[in-house]
Amino acid sequence: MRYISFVLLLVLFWIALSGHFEPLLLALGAVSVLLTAFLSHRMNIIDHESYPLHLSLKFPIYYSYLFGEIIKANIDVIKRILSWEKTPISPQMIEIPRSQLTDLGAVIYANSITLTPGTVTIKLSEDSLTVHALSKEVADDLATGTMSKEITKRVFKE
Amino acid sequence: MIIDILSSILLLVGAALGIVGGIGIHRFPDFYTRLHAIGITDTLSALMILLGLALQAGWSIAAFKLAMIFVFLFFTSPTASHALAYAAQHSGLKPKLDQK
Amino acid sequence: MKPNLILHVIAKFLIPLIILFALYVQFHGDFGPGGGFQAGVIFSAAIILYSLVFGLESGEKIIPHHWLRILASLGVVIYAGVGIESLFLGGNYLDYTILGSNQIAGQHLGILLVELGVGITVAAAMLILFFAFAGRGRE
Amino acid sequence: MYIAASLAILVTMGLALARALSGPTTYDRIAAVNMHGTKTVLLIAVFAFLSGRTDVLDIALVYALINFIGVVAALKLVEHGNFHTSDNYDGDVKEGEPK
Repeated sequence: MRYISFVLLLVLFWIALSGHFEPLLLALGAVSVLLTAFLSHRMNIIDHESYPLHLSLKFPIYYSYLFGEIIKANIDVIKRILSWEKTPISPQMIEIPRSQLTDLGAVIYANSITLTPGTVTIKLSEDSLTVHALSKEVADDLATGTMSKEITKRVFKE
Repeated sequence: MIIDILSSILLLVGAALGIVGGIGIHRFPDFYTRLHAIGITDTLSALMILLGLALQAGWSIAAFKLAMIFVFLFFTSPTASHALAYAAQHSGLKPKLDQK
Repeated sequence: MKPNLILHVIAKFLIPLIILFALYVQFHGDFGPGGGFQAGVIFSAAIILYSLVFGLESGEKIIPHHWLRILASLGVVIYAGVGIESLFLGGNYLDYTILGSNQIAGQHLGILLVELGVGITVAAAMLILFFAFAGRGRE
Repeated sequence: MYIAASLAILVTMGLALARALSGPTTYDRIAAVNMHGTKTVLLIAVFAFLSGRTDVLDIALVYALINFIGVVAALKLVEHGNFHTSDNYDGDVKEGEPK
């Protein structure tokens, strides 16, 4: 089942890239998709983490939220860079609970933290994340765990 | 016409944000804080430039390719930042923290 | 616990797309920038990323070393074979126009095959080079 | 407008290059090169529209991928000094193992 949807995804990717529908190119596309699927199978990299297709409809909901956060965080960091006096930063190193049960959830959480400027995930371990934050406000905001709750609510909850 | 103006604004603001990020990596005091400045150029600046171009492209293969570029940047840039920060911390590079 | 879980998940997501993209570049050489050489490099880059993230031993197992050598020579054979085929058909060396029923079809077929040869050789040679470099000093 | 955007991107690339040259740590340099690469991707994308040849976008796509692989490779080299030391310190490899 997972392989069927994976191959379908590859076919869509090929058609969208190519945009040619001559028989020769379609045949070459089929060969390419099969070769890719074979090599991926050999590498053993098709699983619920790399292509979480059962969640694919939920990602747009989460990422629309994340975009808002990214824009807010960007404006904050831009203000700090362009401020006239000495850059008003107060770097913090904080540890926050991982609070995501699955590995995939933890990766999404860590990458979301890194994507919002002002915070960078330094280390992802079994029960906590080490985060470097640009300012105390950002660090406090992160420690409330709002983002993790949003991930659980928007992606993993049934 | 409106689309042209909108895409010009997006392009120019995006490119300007890139310069802000470039200033940031020179103003911030240490490696870890510079990563935040790089974050600006990787996220909002790239998003605005690609969106501005996509408006010009309309519904075409070019727009799909721009979207793919964005998806790749969206997944690889935080991963690269994280890998950098992890490697730096692992090698013993200490961040300059605020002592208050 | 793996220390680079994020890298693992993202690499698992990216590698199939890189491989498919390499094959797309391989077969669309006559429509846009691309062709055998670039495709070979992108393809080997996917395997190199895999080796970097999951360990060199795992990477070497994907395409066994003797296969890489065979593939590297096979590409040259395809390239030269197309040239000699056109010689046999009464044209010049690598004269594509003679391969098909008409000039255009012949050119398409010839370019496709030659590019395929180049792509296979470049990908295999790149991987042989990478594994030779990366394996230095290993006990 | 494309030209103005290209120039701004070029300025950013220059700033990133200055950081890459001045360091001070190796990680600063790699991060600056990574940023330089991201900007190159955007520059190629803008150039594709400037010249009206949208098939050039393929190159931008390739550059985005190669840039990432380059950073991973450079980090691995800086961290271990070679490519064959495994990152799995506890030897816990399950997924990703070839069959």
